[in-house]
Amino acid sequence: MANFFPKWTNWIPLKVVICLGVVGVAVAGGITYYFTPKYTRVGYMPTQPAPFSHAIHVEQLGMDCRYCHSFVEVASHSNIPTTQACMACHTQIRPTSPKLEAVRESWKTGQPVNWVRVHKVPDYTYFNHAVHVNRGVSCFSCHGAVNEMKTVFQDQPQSMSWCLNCHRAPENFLRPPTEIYNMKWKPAPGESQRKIGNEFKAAWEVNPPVTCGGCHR
Amino acid sequence: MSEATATIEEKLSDEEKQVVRPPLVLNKRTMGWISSYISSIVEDKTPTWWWVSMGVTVPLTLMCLACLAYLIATGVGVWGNNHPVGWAWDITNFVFWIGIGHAGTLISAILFLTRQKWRTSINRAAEAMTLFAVVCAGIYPALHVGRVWMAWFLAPVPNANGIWQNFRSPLLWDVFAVSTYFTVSVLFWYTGLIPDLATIRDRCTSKIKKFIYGVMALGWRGGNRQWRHYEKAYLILAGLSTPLVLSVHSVVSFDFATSVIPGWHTTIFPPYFVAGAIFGGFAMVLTIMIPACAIYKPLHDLVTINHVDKMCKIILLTGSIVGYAYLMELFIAWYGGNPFERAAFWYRAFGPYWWAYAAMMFCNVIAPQMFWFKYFRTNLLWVWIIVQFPNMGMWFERFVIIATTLSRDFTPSAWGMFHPTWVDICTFIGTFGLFTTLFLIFIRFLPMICMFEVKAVLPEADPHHGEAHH
Amino acid sequence: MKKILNHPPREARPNIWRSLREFENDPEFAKHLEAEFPRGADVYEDSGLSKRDFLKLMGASMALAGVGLTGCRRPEAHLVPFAKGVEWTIPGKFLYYATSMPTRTGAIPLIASTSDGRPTKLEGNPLHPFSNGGTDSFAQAAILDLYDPYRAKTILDRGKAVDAAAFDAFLQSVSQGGGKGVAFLAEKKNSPTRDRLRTELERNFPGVLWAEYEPLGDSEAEAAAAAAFGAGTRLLPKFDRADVILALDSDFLNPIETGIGYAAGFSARRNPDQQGAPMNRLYVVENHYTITGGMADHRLRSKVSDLGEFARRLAIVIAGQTSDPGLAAVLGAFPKAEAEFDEAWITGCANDLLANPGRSLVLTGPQTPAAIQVLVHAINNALGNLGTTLLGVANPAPAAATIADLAKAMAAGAVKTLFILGGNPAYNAPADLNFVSLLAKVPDVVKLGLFEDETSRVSRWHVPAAHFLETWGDARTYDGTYSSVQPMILPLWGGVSELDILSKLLGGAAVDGPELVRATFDSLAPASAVSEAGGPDLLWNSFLRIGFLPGTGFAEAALHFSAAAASAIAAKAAPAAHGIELVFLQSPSVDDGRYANNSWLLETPDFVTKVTWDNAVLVSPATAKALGIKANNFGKFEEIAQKLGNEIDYDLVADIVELSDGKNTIEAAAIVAPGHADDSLSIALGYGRKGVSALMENVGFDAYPLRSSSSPRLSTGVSIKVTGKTYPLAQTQEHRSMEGRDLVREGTIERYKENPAFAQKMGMDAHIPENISLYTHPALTSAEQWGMTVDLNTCTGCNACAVACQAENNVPVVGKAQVRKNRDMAWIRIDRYFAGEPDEPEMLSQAMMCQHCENAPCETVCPVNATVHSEDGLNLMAYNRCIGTRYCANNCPWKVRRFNYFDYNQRPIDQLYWGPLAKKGMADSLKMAKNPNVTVRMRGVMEKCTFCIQRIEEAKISRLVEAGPTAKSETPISAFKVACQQACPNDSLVFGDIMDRESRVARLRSSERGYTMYNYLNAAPRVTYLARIRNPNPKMPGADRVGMANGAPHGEHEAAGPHDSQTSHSSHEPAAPTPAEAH
Amino acid sequence: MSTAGNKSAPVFGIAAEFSCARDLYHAAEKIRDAGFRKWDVFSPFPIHGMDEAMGMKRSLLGKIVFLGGLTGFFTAVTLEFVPTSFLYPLIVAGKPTNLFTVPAFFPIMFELTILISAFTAVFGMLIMNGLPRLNHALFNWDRFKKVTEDKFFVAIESGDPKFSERSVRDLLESLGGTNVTTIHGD
Repeated sequence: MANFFPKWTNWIPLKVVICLGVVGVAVAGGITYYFTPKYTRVGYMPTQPAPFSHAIHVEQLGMDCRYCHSFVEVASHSNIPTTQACMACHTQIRPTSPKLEAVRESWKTGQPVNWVRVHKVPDYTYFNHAVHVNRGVSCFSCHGAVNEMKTVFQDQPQSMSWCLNCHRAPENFLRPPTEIYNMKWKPAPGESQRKIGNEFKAAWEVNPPVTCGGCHR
Repeated sequence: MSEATATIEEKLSDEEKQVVRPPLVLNKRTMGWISSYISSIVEDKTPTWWWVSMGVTVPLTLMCLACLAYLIATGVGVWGNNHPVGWAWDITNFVFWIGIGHAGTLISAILFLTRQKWRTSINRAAEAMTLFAVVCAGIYPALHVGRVWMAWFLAPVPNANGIWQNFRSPLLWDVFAVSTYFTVSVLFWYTGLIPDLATIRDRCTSKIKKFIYGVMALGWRGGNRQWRHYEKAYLILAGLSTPLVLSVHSVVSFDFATSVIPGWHTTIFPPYFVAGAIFGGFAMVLTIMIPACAIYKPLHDLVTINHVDKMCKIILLTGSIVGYAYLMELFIAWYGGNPFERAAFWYRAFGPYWWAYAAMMFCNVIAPQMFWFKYFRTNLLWVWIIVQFPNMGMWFERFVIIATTLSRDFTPSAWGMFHPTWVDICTFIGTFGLFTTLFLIFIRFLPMICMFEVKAVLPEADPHHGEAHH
Repeated sequence: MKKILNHPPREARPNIWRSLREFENDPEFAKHLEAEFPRGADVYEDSGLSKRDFLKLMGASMALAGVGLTGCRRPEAHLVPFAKGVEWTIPGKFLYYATSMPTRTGAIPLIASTSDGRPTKLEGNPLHPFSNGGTDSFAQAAILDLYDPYRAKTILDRGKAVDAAAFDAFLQSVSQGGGKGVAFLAEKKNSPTRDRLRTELERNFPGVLWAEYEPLGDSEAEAAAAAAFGAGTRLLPKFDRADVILALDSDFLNPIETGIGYAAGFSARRNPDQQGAPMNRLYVVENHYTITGGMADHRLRSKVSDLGEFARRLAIVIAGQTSDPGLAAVLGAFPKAEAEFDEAWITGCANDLLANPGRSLVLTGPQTPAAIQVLVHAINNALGNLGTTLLGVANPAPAAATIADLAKAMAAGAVKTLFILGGNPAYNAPADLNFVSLLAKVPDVVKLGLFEDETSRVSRWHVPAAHFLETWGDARTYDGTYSSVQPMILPLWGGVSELDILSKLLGGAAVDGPELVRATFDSLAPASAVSEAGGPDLLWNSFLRIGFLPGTGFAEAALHFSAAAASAIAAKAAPAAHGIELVFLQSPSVDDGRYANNSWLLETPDFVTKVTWDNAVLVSPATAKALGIKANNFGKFEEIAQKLGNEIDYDLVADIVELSDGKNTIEAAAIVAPGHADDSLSIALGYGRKGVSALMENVGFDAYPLRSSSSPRLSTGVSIKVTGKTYPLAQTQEHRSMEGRDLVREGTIERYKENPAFAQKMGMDAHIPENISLYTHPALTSAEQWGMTVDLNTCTGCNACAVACQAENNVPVVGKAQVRKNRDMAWIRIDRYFAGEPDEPEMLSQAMMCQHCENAPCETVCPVNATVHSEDGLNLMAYNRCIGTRYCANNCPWKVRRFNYFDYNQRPIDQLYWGPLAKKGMADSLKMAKNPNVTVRMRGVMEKCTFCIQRIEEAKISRLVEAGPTAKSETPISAFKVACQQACPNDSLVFGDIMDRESRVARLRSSERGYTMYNYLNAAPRVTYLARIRNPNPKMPGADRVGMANGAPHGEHEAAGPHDSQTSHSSHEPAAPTPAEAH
Repeated sequence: MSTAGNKSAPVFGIAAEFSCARDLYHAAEKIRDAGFRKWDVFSPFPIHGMDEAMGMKRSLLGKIVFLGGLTGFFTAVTLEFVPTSFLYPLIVAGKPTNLFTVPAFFPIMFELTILISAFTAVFGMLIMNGLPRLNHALFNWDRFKKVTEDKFFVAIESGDPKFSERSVRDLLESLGGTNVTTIHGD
């Protein structure tokens, strides 16, 4: 009587092992790439009720971040500009542009322009804008080149490990206090960010918290 | 029963009478008989009693699962745990089950290393018991946490939060110890099964069985070139499992021993937990094997009174070790002169939980003393009754250590009692359902006695067998 | 789960928050927020209400402020920020306003922190001359009352909801009716504006009857003072000048009885290290343990009905020595009664008082019968205390009729329209008045109140009242300092203030702003102050900014004791009472019943019994035995355990007893209270209210039915019988004894003088070797190192810190059933122990919170690093990392960690066991009460005291912001207080940087009185306790037992054991076993 | 002249059946002395001393497992020290984050050592035994089923240099083997 299992079954174990190996690697790789904020958050670009372009306002018109985000230097919360802030100019400039419909509507009714939120840290995380911008961390470091964004999108993962990168080595990000809101700033030729950063770090006694209490309360 | 209770001598043939030691297999059973009888348990059509018992145990299992679902959906509050008593029945039952598991590994590993041939007829079932007990045990640490869905935080994997585990925490040691223990036990058990699976493969007729057992047997051929590696591997596994089983319960005891709480903070815990585990585990083996043999009477030729007798002796020994530990705890607490330690043990014995302590003392220290008498070691009915005490007593021991200690530790203002809820109770009962269900499935579909090892201890297995006569 | 904030519905009314409010009213609002802040992935970590919702509300409102800024400029001079001048709300930044909370004896000056237009926390006003920044638990819990979803929301006319116009029409008709048959029943308030409107009203409408009623008021005290010193005299004790104090049934140290600031100066004199003045000595005579009794150096248990006789015998000794005619006269008039007293005690005490003429002080409780009070005034007079330790001030407030007078008028049918401005007479009026039936006789009853309560049900009109945080007003603190009451938010549910009603009755137009108060202010402001400030407006601004008008305290009035008038009253002293008496107490949780819906207070344990959610009859152990009242009915096991010599720490199951005064009968649970006087029962008022809110159902027992207008303090000759029924009580602390563990350490002042460090070497610490570590600990690198000290010498155990912590840290309420299961969540608790003889125990309180150990046992056992140490020495708790193994709590020797066994913030406390079927989410208004800077925890995570890390971080951040691009160390970190410290009326809790040598905490930490608990564990706690020092009078009986809670000094050289009998409350109780016991 | 399997298929070898362990043992000694290499004996249970009888050296498995154990140990060391001392050193209960925290790390080192060793032992054994292998020429021979019950077999493979059908048959028969059969593959 012949074998119950045909000859080719002898190869199955080997094939299974190889398969598992491949799948395992694929899954691990997939998770590390697709399931981390690097992928899930970066690049999030919702359409806003009014097509506000930072590119035009900052790049072309050279407006300062603080004109609209007026409380960023004093408050934990970098405020969304008020409709009034928009209308301060747009009553004269392009008062009829269809792009501004939503803003004019809100101006009339008193209902807010409900901008879509782009950047969000979890509710148990207490991020404070004021302390960062006042101690040499630029908007750029967390929000990227907003000045070039026609529509705002998330540029950095803003995950905990990402925060820690800076909190552990702030010298890689610290800037001259005058350049905080200068999205184009680069260390002068010959200067290196690390060198400048270390000077500021020493001079200002920058040692950001890396224990839980710094952000979680 | 009657057959079993008859003394060994009556059963011995003349030839056997010349042998110094009583034989491990009675009635001159042949290899063929062994294979065919043990396999028949798997091959014959499902007996009614099996369905009946499943009819009882499966609903219990479902009840357990229902309770756990309710627990996860609602919160740990559905248990009786409270502020002084953060751990109660959950960890008690965890330690209880994990302890039971240990006897299996011990029988298969340590007795193997010490060349105790009599283990062969019970190690398979004992190992199975280990696995199922660890399954039941695993439920508790896994689900006692407040946020089960976050339990993956325990796994040291790189993550976007850049935060890691605290490897100094005994709980994390537990995670590694218990999972290692389970994995190694599975490997050990399955390795032991391979040749027997081959036997069934070669006997069975239906295509499905041929396929399933064929795959499970991995194409075992029983060639000596396989046996030599196989034996080596088995020996190594035994060698690994022995320190493992000792470490696992030591680590479990570290949960308490490394804390600062009076009544927990003691160096005596590891040895005494291990002794207790063996104690309770053997009791559970007997609790299961005696009915099994009662159902499959011929098994008495394999699991002989001789085995039972030996196991009772071990229970007596470990029970006394545990008893010694209890007294030593009290002595050290007094001798150490630390008022907190003194109070802790005083309250254990005479505090609001005096009844639990009394139950523990009676079940674990007093009751096993019966085994000094051969009559109680060899009368299966008595044995079965007596071993129920260690089963209960070991549960009470863990309850006393965990709940009593926490209910009264350092700060009297925070003292409080623990009262179990119906969820506590149903979950615990349910785990017995789960345990038994798994065990029933095991004896129905797998050889519950290690055939090839039993054959190997038959006289004719010796390559020089009978040569003396030639 | 992200929660969307909807403002509770309310009819729109133009006001300063126009845009924001209309926007909130808008159902669209939810969608707006939803869209602007989409649900996050952090569903699990995010616990219940997210702190952000409010930043969001604010962010959104800022987004709206486009309208806000132009559409409603802030109306002229309204809310003027205190201290940190912020011109306009800034996202996520607190604004602080000065206001005050009116109380029956005065007012509690407060600073309200408002976040984005909603008050979230009240703290004492440290600038105020009278209160020195203290608060009590009621003030701390007021926030919850403001946002209580059960508050009345609509005006009801005969039960039908009507709009404001209808009520205004009614008011008009009344004022046109010329005030015929109009009467008012108001709560006691020291509001000049109300008094001004009232006098106007009485002028315009002659015949208006103005009555005031306070169930727990001090009418007796007023009567006595009026008789002894002339009408309108208010007595102002000066504890800082008193060396010897005798309190007769007076809980003067308890801020909820006497008001914040009353006992200021006592704690300063309690400090054994003070230079110059000696430490004061306190004698207390009382029937039940009060926190004042707990502080006493000598305490005498006595029936309240025997107090008169006690005072008389005391007076005899004093009169004999001083031969003061006034005292002799009053004494002559004062009837003799029979009572057993330890004469040695009386003479010892009297001699001590006599030895300190002009530096002693004898006090009585506010409700002590006037007859006794005048006698005590005579004693003070004889001791020369008048004008030295006891000052008199003239209170110009017009006198008011009593509720009895009103009742007479109502009975006579003279009252056609009755305005009940606050209060709840249908529930708490004296039983003998049958007030409910009287109300039926009045056609138009207008009830103004926060809740639709018992009185509303029998009134034609119910008008929702505005909370004091919602309306303009003013108040005088006990010393008369004129203080402001400012609205922090617009009435959430359109509440009306009593001032509105009065001014409308006067025909005035509806006032939205401070006009009425401003008018009073202008009349009160001293010309000098006005010119100094540079004009009334500027003075008004500074008045609002600092919250009070300096120099407006009552004018001091010299006290001339008039023996004749006093004797007349003294002669009316109640005759000697026999049998069992029932004493009516103020509840530390619900006051007279007004806070019966405040779950924070309901869950705050009673100082002494540690019972939450219920009141109970207190019985002395001896009387309990005599009456057959069981200490606990828990069950068989427990009885056997007791036989084995164990104290009860099973959940309490109390006997229900039936109390009757012949006319009325009540049932109540009875518990055995150590230190209670025999043949005397005590019960707190204010419980047992029905049909008002789900929260009030089945909470406690109503004792008002036994209370008569003639004798507010007690009812003599009540009959009591055990019904055989039982009642479960929820205690936060079941165990009473310290078990000889030297947790609270105390000694006499002599012992302290000869060995200042005695507390550091007590019990076990006397002989254990120094702690040494096997390894070097990692350095805590931060410049600041936080620590706290708790002064057990001044901590009375008044609970203010506990409630403050609950308000500051979003600590959830778990409900009676869970408290019974020992699952209360309090981050700071007051441990209360009894020591000494079972029937004459000593009471010890100890504030207990996370000790922030440098080598914290909890940290090492957490498998996921959820609790670790910060570089500035905090024991951190990362909720979002916690998986809830509870191992940390098990390993905490202080048992201060709290586990969320259920989703307390998401599920109603009566549906906790329903799992997913329970209603999810909390009332929107309650979300507004949450502190936006503290994560609201979800189920399954551990939590504990964080040393208010949100305040620490706030301080550190603002310092960095200030420093900007300069060296951090050059900018000092601004001073701040943690919530419990801020709330403490006695300044017992001190928090700060222990590395800063100058800081108070550093100095106290190094004080020789300081000790840490469980030393041998080498956990190195950051909380240091300062030992309790007692000042016994060696000539007093039992003086040798004072200050011996840890056993006699020789006890220092042995571990717990032999002297346990002293430290256990019940004689048959082993603490730690002696060898013999152990085997 | 009995055969098993597919006659057209190449010959796997020649097998004989023995009734008891003793005969098999002696047969093995003879075959060993006859100098065969590619052959094996089959039995329902491991026979004591058969390795010597067949002239085989000790199994290498032990040494392999030792390597496995080392791997496990060092995995644990890395797993524990890298996060604790380098990636994210946190202050936990005032305990050091340097080498001196090692006592707390022993348990996990131990467990992982055991775990990896066990895996190496089992999978090492399977690989050295060429298992799992579900199809084998011997399974073509029906009598061979008895090997897992109570019969003993010898099989000399055609791959052996000294293999010749006749001589092997004679040898096996001379050793007392019954049912000597030529096994073909399938």
